[in-house]
Amino acid sequence: MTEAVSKVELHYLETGTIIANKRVGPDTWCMTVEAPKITAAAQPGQFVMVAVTQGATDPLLRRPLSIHEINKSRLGLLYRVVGKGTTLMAALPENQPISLLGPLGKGFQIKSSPHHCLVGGGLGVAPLLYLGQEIRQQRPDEQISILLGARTRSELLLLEQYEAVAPVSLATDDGSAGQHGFVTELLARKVRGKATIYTCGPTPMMQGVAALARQRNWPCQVSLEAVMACGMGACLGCTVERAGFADNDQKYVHVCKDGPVFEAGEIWL
Amino acid sequence: MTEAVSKVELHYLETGTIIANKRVGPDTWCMTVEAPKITAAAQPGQFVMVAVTQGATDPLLRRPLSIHEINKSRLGLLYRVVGKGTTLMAALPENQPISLLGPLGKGFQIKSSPHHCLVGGGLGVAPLLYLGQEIRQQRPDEQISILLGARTRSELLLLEQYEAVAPVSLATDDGSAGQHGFVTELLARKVRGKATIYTCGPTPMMQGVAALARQRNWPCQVSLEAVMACGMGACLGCTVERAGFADNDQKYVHVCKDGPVFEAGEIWL
Amino acid sequence: MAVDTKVSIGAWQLANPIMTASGTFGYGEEFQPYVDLTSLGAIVVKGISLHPRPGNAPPRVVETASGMLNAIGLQNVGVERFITEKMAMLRGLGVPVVVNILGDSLEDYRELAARLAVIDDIAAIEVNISCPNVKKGGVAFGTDAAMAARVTEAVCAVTRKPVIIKLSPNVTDVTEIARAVEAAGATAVSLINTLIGMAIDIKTGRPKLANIMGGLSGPAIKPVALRMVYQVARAVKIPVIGIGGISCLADVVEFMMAGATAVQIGTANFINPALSGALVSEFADYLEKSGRQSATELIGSVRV
Amino acid sequence: MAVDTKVSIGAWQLANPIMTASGTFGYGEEFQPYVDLTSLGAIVVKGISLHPRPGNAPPRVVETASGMLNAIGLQNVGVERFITEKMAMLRGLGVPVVVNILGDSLEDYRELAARLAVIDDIAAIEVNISCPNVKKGGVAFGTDAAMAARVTEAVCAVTRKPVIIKLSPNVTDVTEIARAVEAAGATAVSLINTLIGMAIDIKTGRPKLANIMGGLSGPAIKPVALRMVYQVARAVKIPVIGIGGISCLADVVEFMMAGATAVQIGTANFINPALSGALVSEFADYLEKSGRQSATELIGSVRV
Ligand SMILES: Cc1cc2nc3c(=O)[nH]c(=O)nc-3n(C[C@H](O)[C@H](O)[C@H](O)COP(=O)(O)OP(=O)(O)OC[C@H]3O[C@@H](n4cnc5c(N)ncnc54)[C@H](O)[C@@H]3O)c2cc1C
Ligand SMILES: Cc1cc2nc3c(=O)[nH]c(=O)nc-3n(C[C@H](O)[C@H](O)[C@H](O)COP(=O)(O)OP(=O)(O)OC[C@H]3O[C@@H](n4cnc5c(N)ncnc54)[C@H](O)[C@@H]3O)c2cc1C
Ligand SMILES: Cc1cc2nc3c(=O)[nH]c(=O)nc-3n(C[C@H](O)[C@H](O)[C@H](O)COP(=O)(O)O)c2cc1C
Ligand SMILES: Cc1cc2nc3c(=O)[nH]c(=O)nc-3n(C[C@H](O)[C@H](O)[C@H](O)COP(=O)(O)O)c2cc1C
Ligand code: FES
Ligand code: FES
Repeated sequence: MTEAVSKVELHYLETGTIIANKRVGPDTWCMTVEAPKITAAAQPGQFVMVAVTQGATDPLLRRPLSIHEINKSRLGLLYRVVGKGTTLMAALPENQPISLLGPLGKGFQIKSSPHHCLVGGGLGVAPLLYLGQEIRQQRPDEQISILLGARTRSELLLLEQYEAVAPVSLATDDGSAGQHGFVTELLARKVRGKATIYTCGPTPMMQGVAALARQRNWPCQVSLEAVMACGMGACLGCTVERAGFADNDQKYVHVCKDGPVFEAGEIWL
Repeated sequence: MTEAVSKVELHYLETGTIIANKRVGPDTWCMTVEAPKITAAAQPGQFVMVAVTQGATDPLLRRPLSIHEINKSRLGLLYRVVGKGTTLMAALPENQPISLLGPLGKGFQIKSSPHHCLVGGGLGVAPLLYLGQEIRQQRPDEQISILLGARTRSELLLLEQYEAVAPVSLATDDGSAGQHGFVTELLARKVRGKATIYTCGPTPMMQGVAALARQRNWPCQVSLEAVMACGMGACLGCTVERAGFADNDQKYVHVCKDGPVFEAGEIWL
Repeated sequence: MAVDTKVSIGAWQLANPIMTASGTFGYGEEFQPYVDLTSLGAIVVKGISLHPRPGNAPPRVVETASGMLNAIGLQNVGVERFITEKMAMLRGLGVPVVVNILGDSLEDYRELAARLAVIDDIAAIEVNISCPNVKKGGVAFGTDAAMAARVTEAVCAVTRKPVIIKLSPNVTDVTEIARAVEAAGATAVSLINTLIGMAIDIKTGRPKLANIMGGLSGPAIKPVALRMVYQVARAVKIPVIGIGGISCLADVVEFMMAGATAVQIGTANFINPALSGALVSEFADYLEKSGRQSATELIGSVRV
Repeated sequence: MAVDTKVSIGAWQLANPIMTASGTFGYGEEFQPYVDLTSLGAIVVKGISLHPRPGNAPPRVVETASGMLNAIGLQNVGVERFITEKMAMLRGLGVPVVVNILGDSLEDYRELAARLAVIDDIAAIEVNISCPNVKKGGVAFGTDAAMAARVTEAVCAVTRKPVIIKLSPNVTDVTEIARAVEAAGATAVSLINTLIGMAIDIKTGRPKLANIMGGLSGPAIKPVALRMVYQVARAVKIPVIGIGGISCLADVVEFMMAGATAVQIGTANFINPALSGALVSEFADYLEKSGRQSATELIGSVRV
């Protein structure tokens, strides 16, 4: 495949090299890929489309995965093995080439704020690590908190990485770690005064977070998922509904190009 | 997949383990699989149907490969990387499970003969190693000769293995090793008197060998290929035309079940 | 909890909805090492014609993306030898046997059905109407509603066995054909037969199949098959048997949710010869785990 | 040796036979980082209707075995805004632009074609007739030869641009529709549009697409597409544009051997956004290496 650069949005079709691909938790893997062009352009909240097969046509489509970490010219992908694409990914050996398309989409906006609060649930924690690192670097004097939720303790992954960035508070559905209950309750209790919220995770969690943010008048950015074919605005497949638009051609936005990060008020969660 | 045994024809659906999978020549690989049930039942000239993917549906069908070698509970497959199935096979790592169906088909008949002559061309050499070993064991006092042909020297593979069984004569199209020319010429020149011929390779080569055998009144067994879907007589896909049959339901035989080894006079080559 | 896996095709009750598709399961015996045949709902044998047929010249099969093309050309021993040579063995298998028939003319179908009507231990007749009608210039019976109805009438008139009409997907409106054969007396319909396809070998510049075109089967066609089963199940009252790319339990459940009373496993038998048997037990487990008491609860349960 | 990659669609000459398919290449600009657009034969833009359309509710796409289903619902900005907002950008791309149109009625098609007839730098009109005819109770224009012919006549009457009629594969006899639109004045036909398919999420018991059914595309459908191109190329004298699952140079060659004058790359753009551009040079190389002087030697060259 040709390696070329998008003048418009600066994304690349890059054949990276798998540096590591390891299991890091129940059904969860972390893949590190050497990909100098994509890493140089990446912003927190953006994603890549990963080709999980070579030569074969099933699975057919690339898989969207958030950029979890950037380490010089290497990027980290944190992914849960849920179906045939991710199963194949988990079996890929080191040193093998892998085709990535990215960085794609609009990531998080990092504006000045007294308190940056990152709220993640499940695999939604993936994009928050890189986000936290970038806020720390761009706004070294502003407070950062990380709130992570999971069903159970064993699903809370790579905590040290997050703790290296900012103080982390935990919530689990079964109480096996941190607060017993939802990460939303943690947010309601822990964060007072002005704050900016960044959230990624299961839809009900993000709905709860966005509702609280609206109530408390916090700016809130949500990172969405949708089934994607192209990842670059060509297929119009990855729709979410805009808030407050009539039944016309403005009714929908596209997660891959207009997102994946949106202002919570912009879309119907 | 269930592991079960055919009462009728003694073949198995067995999940073997890849012991080794190495490149042995230009585009050619050898895979060793631990598969105790199939190896225990295998006869020279039989083949296995190999599942090259797991979970994915492309490539869809199993791939037929001859049994090249049997070493206790391990079998060797010698294969050329020609398309997407064999490309995927060549990338399979050691220790990985692999599903095999076999041993399938009717192999070579080893009857008493003053001179057993094994004539192979290209990857058609694959089944001849195991055949030679079996003849050596079953008929230790009878003469064996192995005649191998290839386009060029680098395509003559694993010669030591064949030489360990019997004297080997070579022919190459470009004269880079052995006789300059076809293996058929070698056969015409080298073999005098009574002999039994076993041949596997490109169709024109087998036609030449079979024609010479007919002329000299040598019994001749040919090993054929055909595109296969099931490998076990269920799809009726792998047809070759019988010699001397009218246009009725006896017109065709099936390579997977009636073959792959036939008496040369039985079919139209 | 004992779940009830039984389903009914007219008066015929199957132990479970798992059948094997015509032309993909030999005469059953090839699969005996891998499948407890007596556990299956039924097996459908390779299509039988009035006279023996040699089938097409090779190559007869070619792989495509997640599918395969076949042009076997309906090779078979003919009804006479089927009855004398194959039926005894089939009876011994301990599984309901459906005989698939095909003809070049209405009379062929009628005579085939009449010959088989008197043979014990044939559970049902499946009528392949995707064959070209020789008398009508080669147009397939299955692509014309009136012709399909006439074949159905001809067969139903001479047999009291359940008659399953196997529908071709190569039509503009499959529900029209389904309604026509229902009105003509069919006990059930099965679908889909293969989609017509082609492949060319660019090295030789020739079609990859000697017959030029062939029938496309396998996972590639599943979405089309599922759509047609859904449409037909809403258009007719008789049972629908779903076929097309079924390769795992989830596929079986999808087809039943779409409206199928039973399913047939085809091409997937080639990849995993043990599949059909495995699906029988997986299906019972699934019913139990999903809290259903009976297989019939699944049929047509998709919520749209 | 300079090989001649040019092909002709009526009076319109394309630099080479590689086009991109409607709905799979955005408005071209998305692919600019990966493809030298000026090297392509042409691009076909997403279908345009008379009025803006929001498209269907999500989910709109789902992957299937070697394919995908889409139910985008023809989301587009409408012809007015297409002309004012998109045409300037498209002109700047330096590649012939084909505009794909769709309507709910004959009048829609006529008006769309008339509006576009006067716009410079539109190389051709491609007419998507796989849309339901609202006035005729939702039956697709493309599944009825007479209706397809009337759409063709309506469009041809109001434009002097080449008119390409895009055929639906969901029909009993695609050659009948092709002959009808040829007789009605079409410059060329393109095929295939998507096959209708469906998928069900067994966990929720609901269809995977909000729209219930969608269009199947990708490598899975290639054998069906190739067969239809072969059939249509033998049935009509106008050029045929081949579409369906084309993913590599060998696929391009197969379609041209089957009778296609040009091809369109669809779903494969999503997997490899650089593909269409790469095929342009691979195609020229192939012609040269295979000892052909001109692309036209390939068209319909399959030997049967
Ligand atoms: C912008 C974006 C960023 C993402 N980032 C991450 C990440 O960092 N880590 C991670 O583990 N996952 C992430 N996902 C989800 C990931 O793309 C899917 O889990 C993956 O594509 C599943 O592929 P598969 O072949 O294994 O599963 P499939 O076999 O395709 O599907 C298995 C199951 O997963 C569901 N599924 C498939 N694709 C999606 C999807 N796009 N969204 C939601 N559910 C889906 C299916 O409905 C099915 O139930 C992201 C998705 C998007 C859109
Ligand atoms: C009984 C039998 C025994 C065989 N033993 C061996 C063996 O020991 N070693 C070995 O290297 N090969 C052997 N073959 C051939 C081998 O099966 C094919 O090379 C292999 O299936 C190709 O798979 P692929 O996916 O890589 O190629 P594909 O992508 O499927 O095809 C690539 C090319 O190979 C051709 N091809 C595919 N399948 C066959 C086939 N069955 N026969 C002939 N040509 C084919 C195709 O037409 C195409 O041109 C045997 C075949 C049979 C029938
Ligand atoms: C090799 C082969 C042979 C077939 N022979 C017949 C046949 O004789 N009669 C018939 O009605 N269908 C026949 N079919 C069609 C299948 O029964 C089934 O309808 C079709 O393959 C779709 O199901 P699948 O995708 O699960 O294979 C055959 C299919 C294949 C692959
Ligand atoms: C996401 C998507 C959107 C499409 N939109 C249109 C469209 O607007 N108009 C049209 O005529 N065809 C449309 N098509 C059909 C394609 O142009 C093409 O005919 C079809 O996908 C088959 O080709 P392929 O298998 O190469 O994708 C669309 C296809 C896809 C996958
Ligand atoms: S995934 Fe194609 S437009 Fe978003
Ligand atoms: S491969 Fe199926 S019968 Fe031989």
